[in-house]
Amino acid sequence: MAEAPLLSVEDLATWFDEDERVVRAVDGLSFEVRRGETVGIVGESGSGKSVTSLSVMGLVPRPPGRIVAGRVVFDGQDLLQLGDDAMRRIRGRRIAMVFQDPMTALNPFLRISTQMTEVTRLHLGHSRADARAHAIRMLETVGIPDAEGRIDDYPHQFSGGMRQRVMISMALSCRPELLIADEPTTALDVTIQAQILELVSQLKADTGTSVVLITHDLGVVAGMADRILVMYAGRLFESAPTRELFARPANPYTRGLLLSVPNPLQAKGAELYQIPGLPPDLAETTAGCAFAPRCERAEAVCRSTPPPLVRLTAERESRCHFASELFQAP
Amino acid sequence: MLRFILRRLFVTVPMVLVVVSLTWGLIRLAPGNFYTGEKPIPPAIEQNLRQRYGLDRPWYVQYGRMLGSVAAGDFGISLHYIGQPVNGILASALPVSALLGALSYLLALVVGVAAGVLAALRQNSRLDYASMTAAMVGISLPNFVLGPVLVLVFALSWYWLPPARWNGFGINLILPVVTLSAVYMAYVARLARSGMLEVLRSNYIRTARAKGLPERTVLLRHAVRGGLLPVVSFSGPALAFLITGAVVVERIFALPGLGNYFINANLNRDEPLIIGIVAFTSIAVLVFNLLVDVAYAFVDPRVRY
Amino acid sequence: MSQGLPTHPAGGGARARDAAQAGVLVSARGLEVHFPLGGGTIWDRLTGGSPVARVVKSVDGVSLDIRAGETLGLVGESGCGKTTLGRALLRLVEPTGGTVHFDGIDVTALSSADLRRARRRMQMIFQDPYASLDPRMSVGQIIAEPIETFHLATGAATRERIRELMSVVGLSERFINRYPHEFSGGQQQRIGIARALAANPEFIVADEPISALDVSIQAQIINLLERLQRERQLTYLFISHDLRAVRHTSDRVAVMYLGRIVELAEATALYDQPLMPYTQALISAVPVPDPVVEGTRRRIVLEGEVPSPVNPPSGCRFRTRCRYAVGACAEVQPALAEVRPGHFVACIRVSPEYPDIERVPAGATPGLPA
Amino acid sequence: MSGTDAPPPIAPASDAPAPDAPVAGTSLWRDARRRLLRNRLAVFGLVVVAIVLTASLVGPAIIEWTTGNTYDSIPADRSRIRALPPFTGVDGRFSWEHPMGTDILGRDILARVLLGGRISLMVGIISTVVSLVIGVAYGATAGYVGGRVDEAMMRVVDVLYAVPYMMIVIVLLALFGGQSPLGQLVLLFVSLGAVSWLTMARIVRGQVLSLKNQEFVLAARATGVRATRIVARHLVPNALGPVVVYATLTIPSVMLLEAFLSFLGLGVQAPLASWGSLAAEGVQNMAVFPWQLICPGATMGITLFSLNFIGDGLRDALDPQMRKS
Amino acid sequence: AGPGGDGPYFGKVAPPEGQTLRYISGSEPESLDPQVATGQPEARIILSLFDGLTEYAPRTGEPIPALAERWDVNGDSTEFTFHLRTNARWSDGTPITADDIVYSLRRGLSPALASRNAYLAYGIENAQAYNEGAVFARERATGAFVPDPANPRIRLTLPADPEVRGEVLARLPGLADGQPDLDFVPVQPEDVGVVADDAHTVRVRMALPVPYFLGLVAHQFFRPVPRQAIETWGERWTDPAHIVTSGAFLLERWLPYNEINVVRNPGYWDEVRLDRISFYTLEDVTTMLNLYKAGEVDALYNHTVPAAWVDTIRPYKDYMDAPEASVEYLLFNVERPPMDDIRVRKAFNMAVDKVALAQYRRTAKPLSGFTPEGIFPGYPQPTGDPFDPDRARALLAEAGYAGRDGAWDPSTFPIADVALTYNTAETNRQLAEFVQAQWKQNLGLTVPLRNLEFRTFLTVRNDRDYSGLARGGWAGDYLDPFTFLELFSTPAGNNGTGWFDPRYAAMLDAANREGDPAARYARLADAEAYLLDAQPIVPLLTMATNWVKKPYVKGLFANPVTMHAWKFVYIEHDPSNWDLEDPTPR
Ligand SMILES: Nc1ncnc2c1ncn2[C@@H]1O[C@H](COP(=O)(O)OP(=O)(O)OP(=O)(O)O)[C@@H](O)[C@H]1O
Ligand SMILES: Nc1ncnc2c1ncn2[C@@H]1O[C@H](COP(=O)(O)OP(=O)(O)OP(=O)(O)O)[C@@H](O)[C@H]1O
Ligand SMILES: [Mg+2]
Ligand SMILES: [Mg+2]
Repeated sequence: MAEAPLLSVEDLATWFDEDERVVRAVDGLSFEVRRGETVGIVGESGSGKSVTSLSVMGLVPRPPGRIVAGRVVFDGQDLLQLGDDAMRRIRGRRIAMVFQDPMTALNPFLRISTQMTEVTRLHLGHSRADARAHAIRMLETVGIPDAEGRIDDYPHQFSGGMRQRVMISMALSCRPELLIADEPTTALDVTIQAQILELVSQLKADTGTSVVLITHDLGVVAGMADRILVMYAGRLFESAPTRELFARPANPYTRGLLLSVPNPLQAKGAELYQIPGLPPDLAETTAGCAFAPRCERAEAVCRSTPPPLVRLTAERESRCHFASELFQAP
Repeated sequence: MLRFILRRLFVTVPMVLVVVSLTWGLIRLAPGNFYTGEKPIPPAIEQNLRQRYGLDRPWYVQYGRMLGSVAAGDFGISLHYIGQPVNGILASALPVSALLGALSYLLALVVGVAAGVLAALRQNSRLDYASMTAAMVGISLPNFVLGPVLVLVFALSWYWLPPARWNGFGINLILPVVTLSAVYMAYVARLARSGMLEVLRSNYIRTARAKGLPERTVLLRHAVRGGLLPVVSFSGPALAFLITGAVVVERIFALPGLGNYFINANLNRDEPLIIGIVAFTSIAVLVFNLLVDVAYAFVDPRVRY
Repeated sequence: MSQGLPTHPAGGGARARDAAQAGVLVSARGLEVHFPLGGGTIWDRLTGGSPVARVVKSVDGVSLDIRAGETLGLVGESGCGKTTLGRALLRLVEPTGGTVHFDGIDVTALSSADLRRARRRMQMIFQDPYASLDPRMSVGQIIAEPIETFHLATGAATRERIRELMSVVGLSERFINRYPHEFSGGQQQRIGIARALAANPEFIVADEPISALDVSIQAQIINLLERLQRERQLTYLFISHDLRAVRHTSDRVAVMYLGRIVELAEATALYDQPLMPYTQALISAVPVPDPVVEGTRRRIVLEGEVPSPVNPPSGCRFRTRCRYAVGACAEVQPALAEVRPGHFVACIRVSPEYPDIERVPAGATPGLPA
Repeated sequence: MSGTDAPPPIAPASDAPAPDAPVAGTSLWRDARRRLLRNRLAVFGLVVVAIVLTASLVGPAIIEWTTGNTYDSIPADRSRIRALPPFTGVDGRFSWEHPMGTDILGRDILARVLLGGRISLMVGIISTVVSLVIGVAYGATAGYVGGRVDEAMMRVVDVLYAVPYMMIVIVLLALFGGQSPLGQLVLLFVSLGAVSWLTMARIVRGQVLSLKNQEFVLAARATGVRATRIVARHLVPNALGPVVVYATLTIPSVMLLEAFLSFLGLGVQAPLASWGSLAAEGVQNMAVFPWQLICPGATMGITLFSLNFIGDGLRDALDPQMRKS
Repeated sequence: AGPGGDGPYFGKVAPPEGQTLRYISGSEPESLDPQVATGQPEARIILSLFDGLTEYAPRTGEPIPALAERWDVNGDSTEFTFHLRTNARWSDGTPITADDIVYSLRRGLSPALASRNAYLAYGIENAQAYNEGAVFARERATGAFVPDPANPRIRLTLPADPEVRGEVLARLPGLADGQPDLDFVPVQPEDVGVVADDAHTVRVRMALPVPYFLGLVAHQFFRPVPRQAIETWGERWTDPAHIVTSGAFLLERWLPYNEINVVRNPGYWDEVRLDRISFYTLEDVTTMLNLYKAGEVDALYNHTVPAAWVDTIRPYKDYMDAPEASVEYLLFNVERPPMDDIRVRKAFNMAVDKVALAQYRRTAKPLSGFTPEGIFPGYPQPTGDPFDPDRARALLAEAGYAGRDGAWDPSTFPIADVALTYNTAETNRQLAEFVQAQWKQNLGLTVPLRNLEFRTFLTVRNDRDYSGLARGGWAGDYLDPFTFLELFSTPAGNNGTGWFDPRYAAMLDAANREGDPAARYARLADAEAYLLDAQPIVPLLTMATNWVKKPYVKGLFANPVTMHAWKFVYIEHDPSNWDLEDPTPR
């Protein structure tokens, strides 16, 4: 705990205004990312993972979105208090982001070269030629064959895997201190996914960048993350070092998630474990635990009182009335 | 691409022939003749006229001659403007229409795009509402009303601008160009706004912002191309119409453009002139649409023909 | 034709199933689907634009039997032709070659009217549940559509049937007037399933029914599909690239690569002992939600990109990314051969002339531990 | 809920998960109506159009009953055959008799504008319907069938665009221009519909082309739905948004086209008038009797403005995805 | 007075620099070939470029000497001798001689040119025959031409087509049997009755007496054209680069639908005061007035001030108003019931208050005869029936449209069988609306109106394809009542009403043979009265010239033909002279 964390999100709340309601996409979220660390954020669709990362980047679309509370402290500075210009100097330079969908995240109208070089020319002051050379080098690093020949292609001439690699190389081209990768492999198939993940860990090893890896695939974080945050309904439900989380989930939701992954050793036809019910509507505020309606462990208290975030060990927290109990149980 | 262009140009040929033939048939069916006048002319003179212009020949001879003239690109001599070659008339009217149309289009583009983009950037702001209301008014206000109102104000009350007439490139063009482009300005503004809104919401704009690019770069380099694609596709029909269909404005401002000729040619049953203008406009329409498609392919690298 | 009864496209159930084909419901032979990429016209040849017409060989000579009542899993990389194959079996894309027999009837030869009637017996569940639902139709209308199309019920009976189907797939009938976008992905997929079931089909192509869904919902859909199969003796072609899910649902599994089937076996055999190098890589690449295994296991990371189906490599199509490739792989087009009973592989290195490729130790499936 | 940045108060505890409220609507159209009525601008537009419509239906009768003026009554008194400004009597003093003034023949402009409204609205609506029916059917067929059929059908549209419309109307009039008012009216709608569907067909075709490759269309085919039904139930409803907006844009151009057609002898016959012809006449005399332009022009402008609001509202309303909450 | 101020002038008053006139001449001219162009817009420009034997007097439109210094007319108006001035030259320097006159008339009448105005010269001996491609009959035996039985002074002409000719011959007494002995000789240009007696004397022989011929020769059709240019350039001889002219001005520039510039001809024999005229060719009346008000043009052509504007403009000194040789009337289709009944026709005529109509039109005078009122001094113009609604109703009742009480009952009238057809134009529409209102007020009948595009309308009217009434208007070709009365002198069909009475034609013929002008006028008036009594028309209005000019434009008058001899026009730069009487002679 000696070193101050690179990023610390405190009590973040990001809401979206819809017609007559407010969607609380992120609601009181706190976490830290240390230098050189990889933090995985998991949680089902709509749990607020992407909004969290957008909040950190200052890219929440507004309207309808607005950050109503909290602090995002990056290297000692509260990003939420920063002016537009100051924020712009951090974005892309010190914090870079890789977006969920490589098919749409690149501008289809501009050449790869244009999109790659504009970052370094802006942040590193590269000349046109330097920027181009740098971009080619970066593309080679991420394993684009014949980078020099293909840099002037348009995104649609690249396959999904290649586009995602372009995104990654673009994000890394200014050697950011923090890389936020929002579901970098969801749109790709397994063999390509394996390539990309390999690439990220390699780059991380080379540059010492901290990584926030957002996904809903538990398998992906298992091999990549040092620590995992589990989100549900805009809140942190559990946080633990990777191995511990898989070995001993201390939250019913985490348990459900882990269990519902098909087990290849099970005989065909054996019913899979399924979390009953549906994800919550974030515009409806419940008095108790957001997961209570779907939770097998739920009791009356869960429906009436919001569960506290229970600190279990120095490294572990869980938001559940029965966190300690679950933690003790095998 | 080249193949596409050539094929499209190739289709023009049969199309123009069909259009021209239909038009020719219609002119035959229409009552009256180019020489019909308030006082009926004596039959002998009518006979002389018919002979002189070959109207006494069998229809297929006349039709063949017309097709031949179209194929040769020489539309013959006007019947109403006695002795004047249609090609000469086209050559004199076309620059006027082209200049008028091009300027109007340019104005519509510049103002419309600016208004639309600004409105999109400041969605739901007062600027947005104001420009979109203006656009609605522009769409609801016919140009035969707008033109005279502008004249009344700028030419007859304040004596700032000449009320009408062609004088080459100059201040005479200001009022007609504004009148002609008003509706297009309005359309372009609406298209630009919705296109930009869509693009500004897209993921790649978010990426651009995530790179820390200044807002101006995001807008001008990343957003404008995609956001203005609807404007590009609108340009084909718009340009074609601006150049060939500006009749009302040409009349109000007494401009010697193609539209004026066309209306009168119809009323005068001036067959060679009608055929000439129709052939020309149908080619123009096809070519403009083609140009727009090509432009589209230039803006959007994904488009392949 | 009486309503509500299953009808056979060729005019009743009189046509006995061919004894030799006993148990085979769908059978494809040499199925090909090539999509033209434009070009190849006279003009092209004149200008030398491209010497031959360019086509995407999405499915290129696939022969396959699906037994009545089984689930055949179909896996493979994105773009290898799984969807196209599934659609070609239902003749939703016109095959450019080969035949498909459904219950003894040559589907590829049916007239369009007969084909429409035959569709009652074979239905499809789509990859993207949202895109496959008409955004301007309510759930009730969507589910009613096949019922009305095949006159399976009228008036109040239709409504009754819709309610029943909705409850079968676990949708509250209160939702009957809602529009697709008001549902979560899992619910949308249930609507798609209800629609497929509405016609009382015998065969369903489930095209990645879970890929677009959330982990917690995937399990629900898999359970639903399995339950329906048990209750209604359905036959599935289960397409997915999620090998874990396929392992769970399928009796047999076919692996596709670039338009061809490269391996086909009982699920257990395939996962335990993948023979084809590609299958091995695929299985090894599946991330495991277990940091211990993930930390230690040997993952076969393939080099390079999937080649384009427009210009597939000669010989074995996988050879460009295969670490066992030898010279002969570029020349011979490996046929699907029965290497072990019920285990078919298209790879010359697995066949007897060549030494066996590195064998995966039995019992230690690299990618899919418990 | 409060619009401030402060978090709203947490709702009281409730054990049961929020029940899904059953939805009342059952069809796209019924839903659309409900949604349309929630759109303030569209409702404003509807109200204005309703007022204008009612006024043009009953207004002329009321005017005749109260003042004796009709749209074609030229005063018998020679001194009254002249243009009076709004609210002015012959003596030049304030008078209620002609709220919009008179034209040069001494006719009441209000009565003429209201009667013109009947014609213009009818022309606008009927020919828009014609263009919708033909344009949508044609465009949808071309787009869905595709290939050579599409190519050919679209070339037909191109040809019709290019053939001089004026000649077509002149010939139509010559061939069928009987004198029966009903026949004239039919001919008018045929002539207006004949052009207005062209652009509509293009728009619909474009929409259908992009829609027909969507999965839900494939899904319908997989279900075994007939092509006609796919077009009617799946493609057309999904193309409605742009169609509706374009249709509202068609109305002004059709009204103006009608004014042009009356120049050729088609359209309403004097002394009847339409907004288009009234405005065209007003323009000529704008410098001397501005009210002759302003009154019909403003009525027409406000109506078209409102129609645009309705159009935009309808587009949103016809899209279930726009529905919030 | 400043722009838009309340001075005595309308709009901006700023004389152009120097002697330049900017004049709006109407539609784009069809042609600048005097013999081919038919309309007034063309005529106005042609008048500046080509001199006639006579010219229109600036104030009255009467013929004054031009190329012809003087002329002689024989007693019965069958021979006109013109004595040409010797100092007139073409713009290329060649003198204008009698041969040019002869050439031009022959050209104008040649079938190949197919001039639509050729009929104007039909009074000249053999002119019509030549124009129609007819033949003379010559006795083979004697070589003598067969004279016209109706007019033995001239030769008989027959149609060229043998079949038609046979029919005509069969009807001619005394010739039917002699046919085999006849040769048929085509009429040659030389046969046309125009002879050059010497280089400067032209004699024109008429087939019949044509007392109005002098008024006619100022018409553009009779203005000589340059043989040298026409033979070199053919159809394109009127291009600015090729054209050779004879008038006070030279063609400088021709920008279609925009303007035509003419500049002073330095070689012209007479004094010319303007340096240049810009004829602006445009059609939209509002645009013209806008240009005028903004001071961009100096004068407009006739009928350019719409009724609505008249009250506003009339108080200004710009307004030019005078009766014009032009009438508006309605035609009955007398072939279709109920208009085949003269009582019905008379009733419809009597039920229109033409005074009120003229008052609303503001620029016109009520018309009760058919020839324009106040144009022909000394013409004893007859008047038709006066406005009398009671009598009109009685007539209708008499015609059988009566209720049980014997009084007029509108419901018995077959109103569905009548309509008032007119060609689209703002003024026509208002006129139709007004007349309709009159019938409604006075007869209780609402006659439907029907407007048609110009050429469709003309076809419908000429083919008598209408029921009830159609609009008509006629501007005289020359200043003589005959140009109006002649309209109904041709056999059924051509005049649009279907009414034709040989007696009427004979009356006109007889009038024209009358040597004494006063007696001739009296006979013409008798014919007119006869026409009015038959009531194939409803006379409505005598038109007024109705245009505007700036005060600094002098020498431009509201003459009854609205034809201006441009050489008299000039710009007065001294404002103090603006309001003074125009010093231009005659
Ligand atoms: N622009 C927006 N407007 C309104 N609501 C939004 C917007 N963006 C996100 N939300 C809402 O915020 C909530 C959280 O969304 P978020 O995208 O963060 O989820 P996620 O965890 O990233 O899910 P996924 O795994 O599907 O990407 C969702 O309920 C979503 O509806
Ligand atoms: N209509 C079409 N026209 C042209 N090419 C097509 C068409 N449909 C599919 N393809 C091509 O055929 C190949 C196989 O596509 P298919 O959709 O069958 O793959 P898939 O295995 O289902 O992929 P995914 O896992 O992404 O769904 C791809 O290269 C695709 O681009
Ligand atoms: Mg996300
Ligand atoms: Mg697929």
